[in-house]
Amino acid sequence: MIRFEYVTKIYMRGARPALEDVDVTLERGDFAFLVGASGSGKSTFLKLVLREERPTSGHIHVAGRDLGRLASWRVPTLRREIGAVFQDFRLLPNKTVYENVAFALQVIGKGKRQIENTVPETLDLVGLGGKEKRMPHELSGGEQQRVAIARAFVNHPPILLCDEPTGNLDPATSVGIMRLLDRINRTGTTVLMATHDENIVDQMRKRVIELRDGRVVRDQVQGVYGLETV
Amino acid sequence: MIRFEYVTKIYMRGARPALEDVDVTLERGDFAFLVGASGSGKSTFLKLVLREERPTSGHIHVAGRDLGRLASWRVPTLRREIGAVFQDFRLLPNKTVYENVAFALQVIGKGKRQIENTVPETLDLVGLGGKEKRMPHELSGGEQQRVAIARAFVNHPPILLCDEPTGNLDPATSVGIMRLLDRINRTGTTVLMATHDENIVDQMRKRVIELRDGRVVRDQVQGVYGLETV
Amino acid sequence: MRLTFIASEVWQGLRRNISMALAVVIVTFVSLGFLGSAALLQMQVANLKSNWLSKVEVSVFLCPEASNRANCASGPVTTAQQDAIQQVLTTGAVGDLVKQPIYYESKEEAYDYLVAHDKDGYFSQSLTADDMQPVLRVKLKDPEQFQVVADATQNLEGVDVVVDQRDIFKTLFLVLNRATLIAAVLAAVMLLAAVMLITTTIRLSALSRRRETTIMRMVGSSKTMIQLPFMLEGAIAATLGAVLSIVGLWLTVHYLVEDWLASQFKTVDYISASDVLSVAPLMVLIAVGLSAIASLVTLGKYTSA
Amino acid sequence: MRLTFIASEVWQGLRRNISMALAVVIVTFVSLGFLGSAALLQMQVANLKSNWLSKVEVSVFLCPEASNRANCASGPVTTAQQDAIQQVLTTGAVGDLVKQPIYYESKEEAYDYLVAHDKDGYFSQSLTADDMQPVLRVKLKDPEQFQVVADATQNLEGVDVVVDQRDIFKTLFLVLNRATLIAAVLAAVMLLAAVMLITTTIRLSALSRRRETTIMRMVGSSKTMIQLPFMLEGAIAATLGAVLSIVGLWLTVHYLVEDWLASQFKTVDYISASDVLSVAPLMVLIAVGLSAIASLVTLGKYTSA
Ligand SMILES: Nc1ncnc2c1ncn2[C@@H]1O[C@H](COP(=O)(O)OP(=O)(O)OP(=O)(O)O)[C@@H](O)[C@H]1O
Ligand SMILES: Nc1ncnc2c1ncn2[C@@H]1O[C@H](COP(=O)(O)OP(=O)(O)OP(=O)(O)O)[C@@H](O)[C@H]1O
Ligand SMILES: [Mg+2]
Ligand SMILES: [Mg+2]
Repeated sequence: MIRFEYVTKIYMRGARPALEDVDVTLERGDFAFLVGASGSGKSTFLKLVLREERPTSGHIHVAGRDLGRLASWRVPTLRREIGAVFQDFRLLPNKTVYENVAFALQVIGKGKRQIENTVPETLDLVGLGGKEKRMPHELSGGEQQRVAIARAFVNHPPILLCDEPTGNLDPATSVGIMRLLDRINRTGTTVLMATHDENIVDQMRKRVIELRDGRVVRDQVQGVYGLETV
Repeated sequence: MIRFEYVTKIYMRGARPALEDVDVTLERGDFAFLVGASGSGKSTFLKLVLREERPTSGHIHVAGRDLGRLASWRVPTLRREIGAVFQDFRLLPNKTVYENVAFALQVIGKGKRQIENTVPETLDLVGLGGKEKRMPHELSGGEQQRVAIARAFVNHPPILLCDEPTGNLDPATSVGIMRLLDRINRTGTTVLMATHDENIVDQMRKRVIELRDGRVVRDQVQGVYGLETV
Repeated sequence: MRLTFIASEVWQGLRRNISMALAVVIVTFVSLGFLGSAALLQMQVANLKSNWLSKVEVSVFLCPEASNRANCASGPVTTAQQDAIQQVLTTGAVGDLVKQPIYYESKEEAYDYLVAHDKDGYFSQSLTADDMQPVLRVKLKDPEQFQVVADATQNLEGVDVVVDQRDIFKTLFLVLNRATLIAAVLAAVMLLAAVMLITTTIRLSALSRRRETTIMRMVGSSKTMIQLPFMLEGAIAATLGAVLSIVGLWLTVHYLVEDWLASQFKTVDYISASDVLSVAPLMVLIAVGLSAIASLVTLGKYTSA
Repeated sequence: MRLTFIASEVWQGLRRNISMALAVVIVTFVSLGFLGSAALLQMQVANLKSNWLSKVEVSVFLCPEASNRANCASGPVTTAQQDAIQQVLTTGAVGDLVKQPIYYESKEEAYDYLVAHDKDGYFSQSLTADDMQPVLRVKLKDPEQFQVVADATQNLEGVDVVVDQRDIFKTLFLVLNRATLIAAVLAAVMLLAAVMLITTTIRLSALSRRRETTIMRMVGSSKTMIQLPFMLEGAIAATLGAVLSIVGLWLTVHYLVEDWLASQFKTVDYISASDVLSVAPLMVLIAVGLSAIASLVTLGKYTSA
């Protein structure tokens, strides 16, 4: 589903690489954590998958596409295969929950009928059934993040990327979000989540890819957060 | 140093109060954690101290001032008594480390001489001696947060407010930041820190004020994060 | 679905930056107003030129009965002299320049004309036909060639003086041409301002909706879908400005030129309100073109994938 | 320290929004250009009025030797008639309106004037002094009172016709007044655009430096310190526009009016480049005022404590 072949990313000439010789494969239906200290390259990894950035060297394959050969006008079709969730929820403050989720379908030109079917279904999935008409500021942080996940998932993309989705949430709320991501993963969606929340990583016991200074220093099935530090 | 007397804050008429009947006192030199779920009112508490928001009812005294009676043109003098640190570091990306810290003194009209004395001293204190000329993007997240703390503390305010200062940092880096805050607290500065990082709260064993739905449900000397949840 | 969605985005964008959008409308209004004025002034100049220059004639005044001029020292013009002058004007290089036939105005005709046009009768009561001069009225195929005709006839026997009315129009044309130039320069300056304004409006709009565009990029919205609303905003504001300036010019020409000027100075052919309509499409085109350029310059940077 | 700091903030702000700042410069340039033009046109009209109206005279043409006019059926004016006319013009209500003394131009003087000004000699060679009319040239204290003088003298014995040159200026004044009006309206519209633009520039600048202002508020910077750079940016751009339009007007007046127009039509008093300098301070004041208003309207919202 996602394959990095010896990928190196250098943002500025002469600077230390943000990613160096990264060689990682995620299969369809995988659930993996991307951990590492601040600046270790987690966000850079996700940006390369989304083709927001392009690698300095190496090859990246996502959802059967070679990103190096993907014409830039084809990038939108790539992004429709990927849902993305961020630490700041990035909801539109003047749109209701329903409209926020529907927005993601409207802007890729989906029909009215399809939107009316899919959106309530997805809101039910993330546990927001009945709160369609709330505005974002009327929701708790956890609920806002659920809206963001619903928006990322409403198009049923095969890949879901999460960049520290629980960074702004308290521990109890975070656990709820992780349960939701786990449920989405069980529908066959590949989930890749960058985080430095050790409790969550330790609890979930999923695959852990650890970056340090842009290099993969650990790739462990059913890992915990701080193995090497401890 | 900070005294809340039955303070209630309601953002919008009819909405649930963000803070309700909060009655808390912090003495000079205190170190307290403000914990609670997302939306429990931690940031609102800090905004009231900074007089970014005004209480719906109740009285607030900060650094010997009654905020209810403080004329709005006197607010700057209040803010010079308070340093503030946020989750996103809020550095100026086109200024060096030195310039970022000096900026805080320039804009309150301090003289060149004083700036040249104080800034390097403060940078040494936060452990950034020798990195004065780096740009923010050349620093790790932990180092950026140190710059933000240096900027908040360069004027030696008697109060330091921190709103989730370790929210974007990995556990190891977070510990470093906490050590720094502890050191600052030992110089006699009152430190109030909102957070939902349980590990840190548990490790520090300082005073813990827990909010739930805007009410203080716990105020404990040498507390831990999740007492009531566990 | 898509259309209503884009329309609502455009509407929101315009409302959010209303003062900016109004500034664009006003500035395109004024700049295209100048441009249109310059075009219309040039049309008016062309009108006047074709109008007056075709009427312009070279008048060869022949010697009258009694004259103390040096040219006419030998007395009034004789038939032989007159034939010789006619000969020069009808044959050879000069003949080719001149529209045939040449009109001969006798002194009696000149006197009749004077009597008819001198309402107060100051002159006609004290002058007789014999005080008048016979004149050859020469029309030219190319009115600019006056000098050739003048040189050829000036020194012939029996010619008093050669006069060309074209001179009196020179100043007028000069003034009109300068007005056109000033309008054109102002138009250029204002168009520059318009481009910069549209650019900034689009940029502002893009900045104030960064959150939307970021989400759109992330969920795989096409470039067109992302950029179209901004481009439309700029184009709508610019077109509105163009329409306003067309209306303004139309009103000006209709009331100021057609109604008022034309009633004051009747002898001239004026531009009409329909001339405004003939430049209108061009003005709208320029407005849309400007906003398209501004969009291209701006949007790449602010909403790129 | 503070000054250099504020200066550097202003400079950065201007550089960051360069296209916007340029738009402000251009739009204030054009709008104040119109305003200045309107003021100067009005000054020119006042000039012309005081200039020409003071020269305007009512000419009372008296009956000549031979005339077939009804008024002069009784032959040329007699001394007694002439005295009676003078009497009317020097005493009573009419006498109060008239500047004394009244200038009497005899038919010989009229003939001399004709000879001196008729270069081609068409008329002077065929007319004699007896063909000319004696004229009373009456200057008025208030040129608008022409009708009273005309009514009082029109039907007196020995008066042929009463003529007033003022009529021929009417059209000219009408045109000049309309030009002033158009310039003023355009100035108003453009000033509106200028205010909106300065508002938007300041807003854009405040938005693009939100991070700075947030930090400034947090560390306890005073309101003045926070807002001054933005206000200065607007004021500087507006002032630059004002200076440009002053320079533009000065050049226009200097080269177009003083050098060219004055050489073409010499008889008139024109506004001079120094008149531009007399409106200049007002224009700068307006520019600064506009930007101050725009600042007040905008900054409260975007940088409030
Ligand atoms: N747009 C950019 N331009 C230049 N350098 C960049 C850019 N984005 C990231 N970097 C650098 O690349 C390195 C990796 O950054 P990245 O954001 O991937 O780290 P991260 O693991 O996501 O950190 P965090 O936990 O703080 O989010 C850092 O040194 C950072 O300074
Ligand atoms: N500016 C505002 N306008 C309206 N409501 C607000 C505003 N700011 C906060 N609130 C509401 O007040 C309540 C408390 O918010 P606050 O930001 O203080 O919580 P918090 O404890 O800081 O949460 P988090 O951990 O997510 O930062 C929430 O319900 C929030 O929706
Ligand atoms: Mg990151
Ligand atoms: Mg908060």
